[in-house]
Amino acid sequence: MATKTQKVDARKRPLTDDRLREMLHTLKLCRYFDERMEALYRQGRLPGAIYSGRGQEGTHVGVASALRADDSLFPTHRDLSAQLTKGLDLPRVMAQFWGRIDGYLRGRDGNSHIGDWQGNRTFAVISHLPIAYPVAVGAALAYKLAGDSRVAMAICGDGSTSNGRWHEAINTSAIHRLPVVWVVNNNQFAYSTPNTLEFTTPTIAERAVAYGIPGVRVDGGEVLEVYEAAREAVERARSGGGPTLIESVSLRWRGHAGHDPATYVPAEMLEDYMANHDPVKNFEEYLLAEGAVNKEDVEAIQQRVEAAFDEGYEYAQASPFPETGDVTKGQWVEDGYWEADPGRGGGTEAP
Amino acid sequence: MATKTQKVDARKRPLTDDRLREMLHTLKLCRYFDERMEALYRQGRLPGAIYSGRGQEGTHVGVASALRADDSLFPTHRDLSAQLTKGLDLPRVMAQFWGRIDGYLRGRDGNSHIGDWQGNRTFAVISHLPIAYPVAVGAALAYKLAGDSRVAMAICGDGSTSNGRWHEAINTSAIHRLPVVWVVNNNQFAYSTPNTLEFTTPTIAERAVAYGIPGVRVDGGEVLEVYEAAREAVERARSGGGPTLIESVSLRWRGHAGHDPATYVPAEMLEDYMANHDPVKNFEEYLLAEGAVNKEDVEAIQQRVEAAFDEGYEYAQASPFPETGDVTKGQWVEDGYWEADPGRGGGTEAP
Amino acid sequence: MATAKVEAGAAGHGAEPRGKRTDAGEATYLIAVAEALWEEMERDEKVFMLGEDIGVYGGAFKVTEGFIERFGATRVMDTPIAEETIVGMAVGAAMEGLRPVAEFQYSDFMSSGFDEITTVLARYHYRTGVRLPVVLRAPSGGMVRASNFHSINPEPWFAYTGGIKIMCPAFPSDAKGLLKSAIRDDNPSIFLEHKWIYRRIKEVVSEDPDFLVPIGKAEVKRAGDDATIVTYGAMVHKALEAADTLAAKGISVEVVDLRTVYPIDEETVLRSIEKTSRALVLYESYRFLGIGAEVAAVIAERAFQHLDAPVMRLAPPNIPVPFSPTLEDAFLPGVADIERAVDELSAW
Amino acid sequence: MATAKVEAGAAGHGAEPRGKRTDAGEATYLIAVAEALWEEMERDEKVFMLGEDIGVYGGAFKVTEGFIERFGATRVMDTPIAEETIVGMAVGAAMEGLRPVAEFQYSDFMSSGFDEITTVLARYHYRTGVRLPVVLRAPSGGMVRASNFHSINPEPWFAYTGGIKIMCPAFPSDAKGLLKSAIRDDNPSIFLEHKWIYRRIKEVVSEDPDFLVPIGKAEVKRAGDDATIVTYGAMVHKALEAADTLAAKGISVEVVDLRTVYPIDEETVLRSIEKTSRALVLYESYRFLGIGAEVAAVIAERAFQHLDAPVMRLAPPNIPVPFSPTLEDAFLPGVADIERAVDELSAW
Ligand SMILES: Cc1ncc(C[n+]2csc(CCOP(=O)(O)OP(=O)(O)O)c2C)c(N)n1
Ligand SMILES: Cc1ncc(C[n+]2csc(CCOP(=O)(O)OP(=O)(O)O)c2C)c(N)n1
Ligand SMILES: [Mg+2]
Ligand SMILES: [Mg+2]
Repeated sequence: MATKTQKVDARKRPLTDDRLREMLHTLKLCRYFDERMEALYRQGRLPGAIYSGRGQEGTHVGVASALRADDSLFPTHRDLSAQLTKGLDLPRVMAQFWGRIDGYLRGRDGNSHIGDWQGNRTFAVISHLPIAYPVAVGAALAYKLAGDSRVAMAICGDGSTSNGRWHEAINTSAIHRLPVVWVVNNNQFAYSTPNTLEFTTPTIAERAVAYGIPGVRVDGGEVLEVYEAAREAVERARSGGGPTLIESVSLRWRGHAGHDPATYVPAEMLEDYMANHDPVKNFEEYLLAEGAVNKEDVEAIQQRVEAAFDEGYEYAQASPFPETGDVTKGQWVEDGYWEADPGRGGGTEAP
Repeated sequence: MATKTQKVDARKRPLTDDRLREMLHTLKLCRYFDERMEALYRQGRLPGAIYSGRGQEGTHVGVASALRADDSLFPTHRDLSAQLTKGLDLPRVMAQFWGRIDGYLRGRDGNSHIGDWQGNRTFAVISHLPIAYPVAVGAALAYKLAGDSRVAMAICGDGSTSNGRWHEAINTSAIHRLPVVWVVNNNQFAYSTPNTLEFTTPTIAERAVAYGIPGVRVDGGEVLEVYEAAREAVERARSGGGPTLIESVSLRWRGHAGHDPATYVPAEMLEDYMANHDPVKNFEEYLLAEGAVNKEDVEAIQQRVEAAFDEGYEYAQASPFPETGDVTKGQWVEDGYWEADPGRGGGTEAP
Repeated sequence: MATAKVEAGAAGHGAEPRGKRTDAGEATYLIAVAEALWEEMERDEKVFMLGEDIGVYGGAFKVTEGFIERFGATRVMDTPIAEETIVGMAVGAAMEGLRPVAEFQYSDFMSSGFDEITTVLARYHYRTGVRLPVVLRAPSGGMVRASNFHSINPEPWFAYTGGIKIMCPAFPSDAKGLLKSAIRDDNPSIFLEHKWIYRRIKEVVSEDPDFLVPIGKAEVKRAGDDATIVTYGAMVHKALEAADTLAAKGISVEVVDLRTVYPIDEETVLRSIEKTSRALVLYESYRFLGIGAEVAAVIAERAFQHLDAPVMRLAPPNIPVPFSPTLEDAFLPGVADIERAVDELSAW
Repeated sequence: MATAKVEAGAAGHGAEPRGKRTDAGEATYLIAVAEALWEEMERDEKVFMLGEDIGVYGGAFKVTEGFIERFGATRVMDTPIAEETIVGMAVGAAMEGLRPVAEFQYSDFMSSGFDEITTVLARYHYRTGVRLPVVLRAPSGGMVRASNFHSINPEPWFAYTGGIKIMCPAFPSDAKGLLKSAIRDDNPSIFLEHKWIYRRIKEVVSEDPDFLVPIGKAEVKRAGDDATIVTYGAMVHKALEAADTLAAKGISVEVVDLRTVYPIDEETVLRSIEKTSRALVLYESYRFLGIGAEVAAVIAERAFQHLDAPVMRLAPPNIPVPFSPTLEDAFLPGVADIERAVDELSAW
């Protein structure tokens, strides 16, 4: 089985112009959301933490675009852009950041620890890394047992590959040839820890050899290259070909979380990636050159994105906090909390 | 780095005849001990469980013979033969099986959950698999920090390779090029589970690629082949060359534990291994052919072994049970239990 | 305590087959558990099992013997030795509508899957409203000379965590009825099967396919007036044994079997204390923060005005379960210890 | 409860440097912890540290800022994200005579290293007599709007397990003195640093390189006659705050700070109850089987004849720590709740 890392030719299978434009819109939405939320965080106007995915949108949008609505996605704290691509609703996402009742998790969890299983089939992020990998194996097992064509996709970071769960999940999925796609968002740092202190191989993709599955390494700065690799992997999974490991390489432009200045990232490295591997800029330029969009389209997309953010912000601020009386509800299914509409009397004033 | 599985030429570096004869003695001791203990278990004369290592003595004796007295060994429940090779005292081992105060663990643990850290530098076996692998990383780290030439060696089974700790430990040791040798005793079954349900690669040795370390696969039926691979790996570790993964292939002749008839092992497979891959028989025949021993030597060795067992058995039966009053002692260092001689008033009658 | 034969059989499970009901319809605890699994697998095709060596081998204790022949390898799945992933798989399958029953070979190895249990399984419904009808089964407890890696009582770890219902039945009927309830429950549960009871205790067990025992309800296994022993699991049998001898001495002991240890049935416990005014909390989990610590705290808080004596506790120390028979016997509360404790209580 | 600024800074640790003592010699809890580590690293070259991002970055909370420059990368080791292996490495290094201090980025991730902690570290000395002078450090607790994956109180999991000493200091001096004692102790310990206290509480802390606080000893932080609040960690500060207002109402409250939660100092607790005859056990770990359950059980068993009221408990429910400020405030015991509870106690 070919497990050498292969360069994917994204041009081979071009998408319709509509899909390409939608992809550009998603990329710009994720970028703008990330920038504005950081600004609000710096102003002390955003509670909790933020984990910027800036510079990695090519990975997130590329892999998630290859999924069907009924496929499942198991992301990490870093992968909000992938969840937005999968279809999460911006206003409800923002309501979650502000701890409001209209957030997907009714204020019970915050920031990018979000998910919309009932709707968009995304797993509500758990901090512990990469704890969703084994869960994705179970979802894939359910698809196989049901004999349907759904696929599970899980994402984790480069640092998470040194955790035992990463090995267990991939190994188990390979043994049973389950319909799952394993994505590693190699943004070259785990908090402050560089790849060289996480693993010894030149690439993560080549570790697929240890599981007898295909491994692909792609440039996270090129969304179509990522998409094409993901599409192939998803197709393989759907058709009973088993799991694939995809390593998508980028750089984490910002700190690990909002508080982290990330002085440990070499300045030249950062400059190079921002200048030459910006997935949003690269894709926009590509579409302009291909004539798939013109300057006006891009302008319109940008305006649509900014309007959506402002609307989401207003929605979040107007959404009430959860009612304190509900705090213990929802522990057991039988208390009915999650079946009924929650109380909306919590007010909008932070205590 | 050469990570392909390589056939080791055992003849390259022959040992002195004395070492060879000692090796034969150890092999025969381990085999005889295993057979006699099973017989006692079947007669209901042995408390607790037994985990037979029969058929795998080539692996156990081969790898442990490559260690110095001050090197450390981290075995599993299956690897008592490796601990005996490292130097454990048969009578005290048997006292442990019968729960007596003169066992290495003063009756606090039983059967092959044994170890003699203070003396022979072997880790007291813990059931959870492969939980000693990460501990071996720590010992190797200590050797590196101390700048001395000691080496840690850990053993686990084929099934244990599917556990996350296996991956974490090897990966971490590779990142820091620690002086450790990773041995996998591939006896082709994990309890009733065959290799095909544990991993997907043709061999375990080739998974070393994922850690950028050498991987070697040897025939556990040929003790000198195993020894030579282990010797090379130990030398590499001592000289700063980092970890090596050794897969030694044999078959578990008996059930997982004393109670298990192992009907799931194909009869032909078992016959083939017992006939053609018996490490004790093969080595004896080799030494006879080489003229390193003659029939009388072999007879003498066998008598020495049987006498040692009987002596150990008597010693164990004569050793008292721990005193009930000591049950809570030894929880904290300051209670002094482990510094003083334990009470010997527990009697030899099982309650 | 355990006999010499049992010592030899300590980890000597699995040699003998599971066995059958007697002609009188009596089933061992082991058979009762197997019947619950079999009936629920028959009733609902969404129920499936996964674990180590549960298929071809039939499980370390032979609970699932014969299941793979009837239900096939996809519904009786042999997994690698990867507990974190076994639990994760159960969660993921449950998220997609299946009802997984995962077996741990011993409850000792639940610590190897601890993070997926406590971080994912226990919290996901509260956080998201997604239902996780997962059952984690495991043989637990000591008294079989199996030493500290095969004798643990893990229930307090998970009771503290919250979010998972935990059952520790002492009788075959409770085992069957509670396990069937757990499989039908939409919440996660941990079902601990005491390995000392497996082949020792038998009774006539209902064959009604809808025979259920309610989760979260304790039961008075023996009525009495002078003192209450609140206990669960194998210790229930020690308590009943002690109650007999104490009765001979004229002390009438009530034995309350919690059956479910999280959440606990405070009302049944309190009703008994109100009657007897004396409480001994007996448990095999460790003394410090074992299940009985919570029970004692609840009694102290809610039955204060009814108590004529301190709430006493009898449980093993927080140390590894020792192997040597002399040590394990000293470690575990025995019938004589229970009688002594009740005598002390009665002296107040 | 926490202020808006703190909310923004919830996981907003690490931005600011650790800081310095004031000219008056006051040190924050954070500085006190760092001083303890620094002094012990200076004193004994066998002491070394390992953990995620503790080197170049100086740790998620900047506790080890500047250490790698002074002690080098071999004694301040950045590890992969592999908690089982971090603990295993600490054990192996300790077996070879080193004195490892391992940092968990948050105590929440101790569940990811649970098996090596509870199966190896906690049991090895009892089984073999081999000393394991290992310290596991971790920032723990809530009140900082960090949600359920960054707010856990794991101490009951490990207290139940036994074999490991567990400290949860509330003040800078106790933090420094206990951590130095833990590093010098030949037994394993878990040292939990409450992240709400880190930068909030400062006091003058001894600079004596041999300043030690004894492990296993509680301390009366405020003397009183009418009722005793037994507590630890961040709740000590809530209790002291409540004690002030209650004093104004004429109720004199004694506050006992356990400081070490395993083993616990029963004598100091009992001495206080004998004086006040009323006990409120206040704790941030979950109500069911949190540390306070054991404390309440001990009081009920050993101080029965001194009690004029039931042993009351005040603690959060056993659910994931919720993110939304309204929910987290409702979840945690607040000063008002404490006052109400003491009023109730006094009414008896
Ligand atoms: C088991 C576990 N240990 C520690 C942490 C703390 N932590 C949060 S993110 C992070 C770095 C993750 O790096 P990587 O996997 O590369 O993902 P990235 O954040 O770079 O996307 C760490 C150590 C965690 N979340 N889980
Ligand atoms: C974490 C863990 N899970 C389950 C078990 C139960 N168990 C004991 S031995 C064994 C099989 C081990 O197979 P392998 O690793 O190949 O070693 P072998 O016994 O064949 O030498 C299992 C599943 C265990 N010891 N540890
Ligand atoms: Mg990363
Ligand atoms: Mg094996």
